Amino acid sequence: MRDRYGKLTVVSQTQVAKDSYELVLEGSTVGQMKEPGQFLHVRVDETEDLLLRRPISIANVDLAKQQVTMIYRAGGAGTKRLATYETGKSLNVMGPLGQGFPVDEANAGDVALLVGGGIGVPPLYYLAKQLVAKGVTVKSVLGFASKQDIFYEEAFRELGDVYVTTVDGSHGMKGFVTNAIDDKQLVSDVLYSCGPTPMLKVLTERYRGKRAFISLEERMGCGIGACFACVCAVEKGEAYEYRKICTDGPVFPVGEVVL
Amino acid sequence: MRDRYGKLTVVSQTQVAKDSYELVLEGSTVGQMKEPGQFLHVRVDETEDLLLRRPISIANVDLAKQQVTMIYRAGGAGTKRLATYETGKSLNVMGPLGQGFPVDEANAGDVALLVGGGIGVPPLYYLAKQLVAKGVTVKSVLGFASKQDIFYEEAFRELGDVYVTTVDGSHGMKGFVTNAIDDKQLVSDVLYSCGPTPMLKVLTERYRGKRAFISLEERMGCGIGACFACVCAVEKGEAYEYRKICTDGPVFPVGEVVL
Amino acid sequence: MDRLRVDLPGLKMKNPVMPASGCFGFGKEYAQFFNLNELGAIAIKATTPEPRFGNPTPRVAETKAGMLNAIGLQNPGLAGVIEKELPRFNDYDVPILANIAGSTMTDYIEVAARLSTEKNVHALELNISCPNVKQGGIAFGTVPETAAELTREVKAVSQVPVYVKLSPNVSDIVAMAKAVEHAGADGLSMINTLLGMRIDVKTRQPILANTYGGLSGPAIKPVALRMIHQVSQQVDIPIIGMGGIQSAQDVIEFLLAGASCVAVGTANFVDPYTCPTIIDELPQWLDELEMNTVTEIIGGSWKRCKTHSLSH
Amino acid sequence: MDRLRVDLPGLKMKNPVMPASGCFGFGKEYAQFFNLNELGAIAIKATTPEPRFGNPTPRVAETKAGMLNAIGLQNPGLAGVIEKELPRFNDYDVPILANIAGSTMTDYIEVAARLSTEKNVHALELNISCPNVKQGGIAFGTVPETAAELTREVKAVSQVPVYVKLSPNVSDIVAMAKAVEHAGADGLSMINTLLGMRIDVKTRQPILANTYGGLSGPAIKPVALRMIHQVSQQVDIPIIGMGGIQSAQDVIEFLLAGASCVAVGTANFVDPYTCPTIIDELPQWLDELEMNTVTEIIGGSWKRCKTHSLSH
Ligand SMILES: Cc1cc2nc3c(=O)[nH]c(=O)nc-3n(C[C@H](O)[C@H](O)[C@H](O)COP(=O)(O)OP(=O)(O)OC[C@H]3O[C@@H](n4cnc5c(N)ncnc54)[C@H](O)[C@@H]3O)c2cc1C
Ligand SMILES: Cc1cc2nc3c(=O)[nH]c(=O)nc-3n(C[C@H](O)[C@H](O)[C@H](O)COP(=O)(O)OP(=O)(O)OC[C@H]3O[C@@H](n4cnc5c(N)ncnc54)[C@H](O)[C@@H]3O)c2cc1C
Ligand SMILES: Cc1cc2nc3c(=O)[nH]c(=O)nc-3n(C[C@H](O)[C@H](O)[C@H](O)COP(=O)(O)O)c2cc1C
Ligand SMILES: Cc1cc2nc3c(=O)[nH]c(=O)nc-3n(C[C@H](O)[C@H](O)[C@H](O)COP(=O)(O)O)c2cc1C
Ligand code: FES
Ligand code: FES
Repeated sequence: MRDRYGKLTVVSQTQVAKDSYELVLEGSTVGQMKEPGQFLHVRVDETEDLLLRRPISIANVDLAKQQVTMIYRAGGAGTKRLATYETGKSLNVMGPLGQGFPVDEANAGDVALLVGGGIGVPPLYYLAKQLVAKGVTVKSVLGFASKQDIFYEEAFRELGDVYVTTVDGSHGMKGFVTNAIDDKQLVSDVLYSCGPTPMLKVLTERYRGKRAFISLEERMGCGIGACFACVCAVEKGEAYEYRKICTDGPVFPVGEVVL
Repeated sequence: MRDRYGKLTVVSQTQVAKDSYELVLEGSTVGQMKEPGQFLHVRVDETEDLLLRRPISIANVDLAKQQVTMIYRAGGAGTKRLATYETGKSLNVMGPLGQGFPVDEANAGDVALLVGGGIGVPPLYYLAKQLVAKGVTVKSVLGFASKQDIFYEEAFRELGDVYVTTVDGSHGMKGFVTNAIDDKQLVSDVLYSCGPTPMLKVLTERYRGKRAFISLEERMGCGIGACFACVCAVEKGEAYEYRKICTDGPVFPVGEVVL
Repeated sequence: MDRLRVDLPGLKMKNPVMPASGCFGFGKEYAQFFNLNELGAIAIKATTPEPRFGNPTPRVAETKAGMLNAIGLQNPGLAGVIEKELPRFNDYDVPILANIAGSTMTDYIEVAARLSTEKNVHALELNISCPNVKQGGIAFGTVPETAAELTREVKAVSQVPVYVKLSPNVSDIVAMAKAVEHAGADGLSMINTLLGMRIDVKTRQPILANTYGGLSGPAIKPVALRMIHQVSQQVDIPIIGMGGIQSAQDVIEFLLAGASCVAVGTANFVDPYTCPTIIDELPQWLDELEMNTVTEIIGGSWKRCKTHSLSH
Repeated sequence: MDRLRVDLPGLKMKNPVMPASGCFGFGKEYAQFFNLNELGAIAIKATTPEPRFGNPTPRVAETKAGMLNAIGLQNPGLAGVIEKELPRFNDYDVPILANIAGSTMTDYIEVAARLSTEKNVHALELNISCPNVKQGGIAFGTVPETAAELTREVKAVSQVPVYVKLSPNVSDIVAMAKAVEHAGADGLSMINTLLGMRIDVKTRQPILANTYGGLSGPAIKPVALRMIHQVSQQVDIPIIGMGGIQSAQDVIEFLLAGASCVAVGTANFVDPYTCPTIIDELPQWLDELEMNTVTEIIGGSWKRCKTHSLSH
């Protein structure tokens, strides 16, 4: 893990939607960031004011430039602090951590459906790039609350069909991602998803037993499996069986763990 | 007090000695900073990491430019934080606070002896300027630990005779300020002093009953007289009699309070 | 601004925010910054029968997100407070909560009897929990029976409602709260400071001359919230909540935990405008929470259904 | 590096720094970052007789300069620890302090009897103070007589020295410490977490699924120092000090307060290299303090004269 811990330098910080920022960082640990769906555990504050690290997904990587992109919503105290980091500042980052989306599960020629909700959209971008690179057809369904929350629509469109939904109908289709899947009758060989738990629950019911993978969120302490903050129960396991989202996840096959 | 509270902007931050910095700030509250020996209560951290304000003396003021200078030693966590403030940043400052050195007590033609020890030297500079402006002859005795700790020697020299002492003899006379006073047989009509308590104790014994004024230090909470953190006892007063260093001081006539 | 109003025994508050005892002197210092009438109430510094000098200095030390204090109840004494401090409030229209302390039960009774007859005193706050006073204080604060007895004695002589300020340095805060409620307390103030210390690694000695001091500020907020949450579900008297409050959002958290109003201590030192700023921001918070009045929020983290008025 | 050595019952430590129980799992995660042999000792996660799932999530929340946790003693159970976790330490030369917990006295005795016979267990740490376990734990932790009885029973079956981990959520920490010392404890660990809570103002509900959780991190350091300062002057057994330690300077403060060695908890999450960094920096601190060995510092804030070895 020594090669997954260190300082990264801020290359750019760009607001990409209301309260949402794209942060590009550069440094040697980026060399390890090959798997989409993994996350970084970010120290947002060098003092003890905000003590805990924040888990943020890898949204994109440029291995040649040793640059990684995160997209995050500045909602609470820590992400708001993160939004103040300017070009040139250095940021203490642990990662890549966890098990990402299994790119292997999609074969060249397969259709992969990527379903993202809000701030669950970012990790799907790096995934889409890798899938397209190996000849998988990517269709993306991206759900946001409102027009002002949308980011990366064009970026995804360069990689395949994109269906955007907004809860208030201010852009794209009005409704939820599942409405778009139904409406457009989107069929696929494999599903990858990240987003709010209610969305993942619906997808779990629909895709149970299929090739389908979801990425979960939970509040974390250590981020590396030592503190047991982030566990979830195993579906149909013994009462004490569990998975750690930080090390066994955040991506799990649909149906493996209890949502 | 509304006119003594607000944001000041950093004009410059300059290292003037080992661990010592000169910080120039600009803003409208500087208009109130007319009395030498008063202090500013500085919020060194906008977060809650370092909660308490730091009291720092006014070292110089340019009323025309609305600029105030502080000189401080970056010793602990807060002053080290302060040393990271760069030009253009704004700093939350309360002040001027407290009762400064009584310039009135020296008349044109008088000789005023200014005795400063270490980080007690800064407030004497603004005092020296005001005294010289009204025709008082200023002699300054400035004591430091070592050569590398000395600052503002030349600045004082422009205002009158200067005698520097260092404990290790690396510059000026070896020894303490009192050694210089004895050696040079410095006589004066009025004494003003600021520095470590042992030094002030010796001066108190020597100048008791004379026109002599000393500036005290104590850990503070509120800085405005509300919390009773900074009290000292009154010499020969009732057991419960006290003075607050933040509002009744920091400057007191020699012999008024117990050191 | 009736949305912010909170009516508590003796304290008809325009809004739920008061400065905490010991952190606001007797008001005159902060009156230089803003009009004290903006406040919901004012808790003034502890009064003891005789003038007290308090502890030797240093009396404060900084800790992460907090501070320690060991002032030692310095105050001008009962006569001094009545003659010099209380008359200042003649010009204001803001309820005063007079904090009282002492070394013996007789001390408390003496101060309570006299101070509660003052027209500028609307309620008493029994400081049974000051961790910085060597004798007295601490014992009252950690033994339910003694606290109850003190409450009963003070209630017997007081002309105004009595709030008991609880110490957090106890194994069972609910037992303490119930004991003083049973003894007739009209309300509770919680929490006082946690007992702590710092050591100067250079001198190798405690930073505070008193060795130990009371920990206050954001560091103790989670402990305060927990205790208020526990106690408010078990008593029928209102709670003045405090411990690390810095912002309007903190106030909401305390009200949700079960406090009926709040006191702001340490934050005044960081920003003298903390109280008025919070008061200004509260209506906006009510809007965001889709609440009409402050009283609807009280206990919202544990109440089943919204209550429309404060029953106690 | 003999300057850093500390010899405590069962724990021959190369240096006075160990990770705290529950904050380091069973070591394997941090072994990815540095060689565990660098540590003075390792306190492993609490073991209960049966595997436990623990509390529902969210299990952690952030507070100013601190965090709350309500893990709920999740662990693989006695058999799991013995079969899967302990053998990993075969490859290391570092003493293991095995934290044990349970809901009943029988639980503790069962785990103590069995775990203390394992070659990779050098001492036991009785967690009588976990604030997150609804039944059991807390009662042991706040009543001196019960804590003493538990200590006695565990001592009777344990093959290795027994440290009792005290809860800070008590009125009289000295009484607790003396009770367990009298009952035969070989050492004390202090402090465990303070019971606290946070409320999410948007959902109006407690952030932790368990409502309350244990407060750890820099916020609690002053409380830990105070308790260690009080207790170390009153007992003759060594104290493993913990609560908010982040740096070598913090370690010095704890040793001066009276701890014989320290444990680092929450700081591991902030910086996984906290322990080795502190260990690296300690010799420099000894130089600055003009001290030869770590043991000279112990209790330095209250001892009259320098002691050259640890008498207890
Ligand atoms: C594996 C993983 C990947 C994530 N990827 C992204 C991403 O790419 N972009 C993005 O915007 N967000 C992402 N999140 C959510 C992100 O971690 C939270 O939004 C963030 O931690 C909130 O911090 P804050 O400072 O805004 O809030 P605060 O309320 O100040 O946070 C307080 C504490 O709670 C934790 N916390 C609060 N909300 C969440 C949450 N929803 N999930 C986990 N921890 C939380 C914080 O980490 C912190 O420890 C991801 C979460 C996980 C677990
Ligand atoms: C009226 C007055 C004027 C002062 N003027 C100057 C000046 O011009 N230049 C200068 O360098 N210093 C001055 N000092 C001392 C200065 O306040 C302290 O050096 C500074 O507060 C230390 O803060 P820190 O962050 O370095 O230390 P920390 O140890 O992090 O401070 C922790 C807490 O202790 C307080 N504290 C620590 N040491 C002192 C001290 N010696 N005096 C008062 N409070 C202390 C801090 O204010 C803070 O609240 C003055 C003090 C007073 C009372
Ligand atoms: C400097 C200082 C002095 C205090 N003096 C008193 C006092 O005289 N009486 C009292 O009941 N509480 C006193 N307190 C406790 C506060 O009223 C309050 O309960 C505590 O500080 C927690 O609130 P805070 O975190 O907002 O400061 C004092 C606190 C501080 C910081
Ligand atoms: C996530 C977490 C889990 C913990 N689990 C245990 C435990 O299983 N047994 C125990 O005795 N203490 C446990 N503790 C308490 C720590 O060992 C330590 O006493 C406390 O956190 C104070 O130290 P710190 O401030 O350095 O974290 C836990 C603490 C945390 C933060
Ligand atoms: S965050 Fe610590 S185990 Fe997952
Ligand atoms: S610092 Fe508060 S009274 Fe002086």
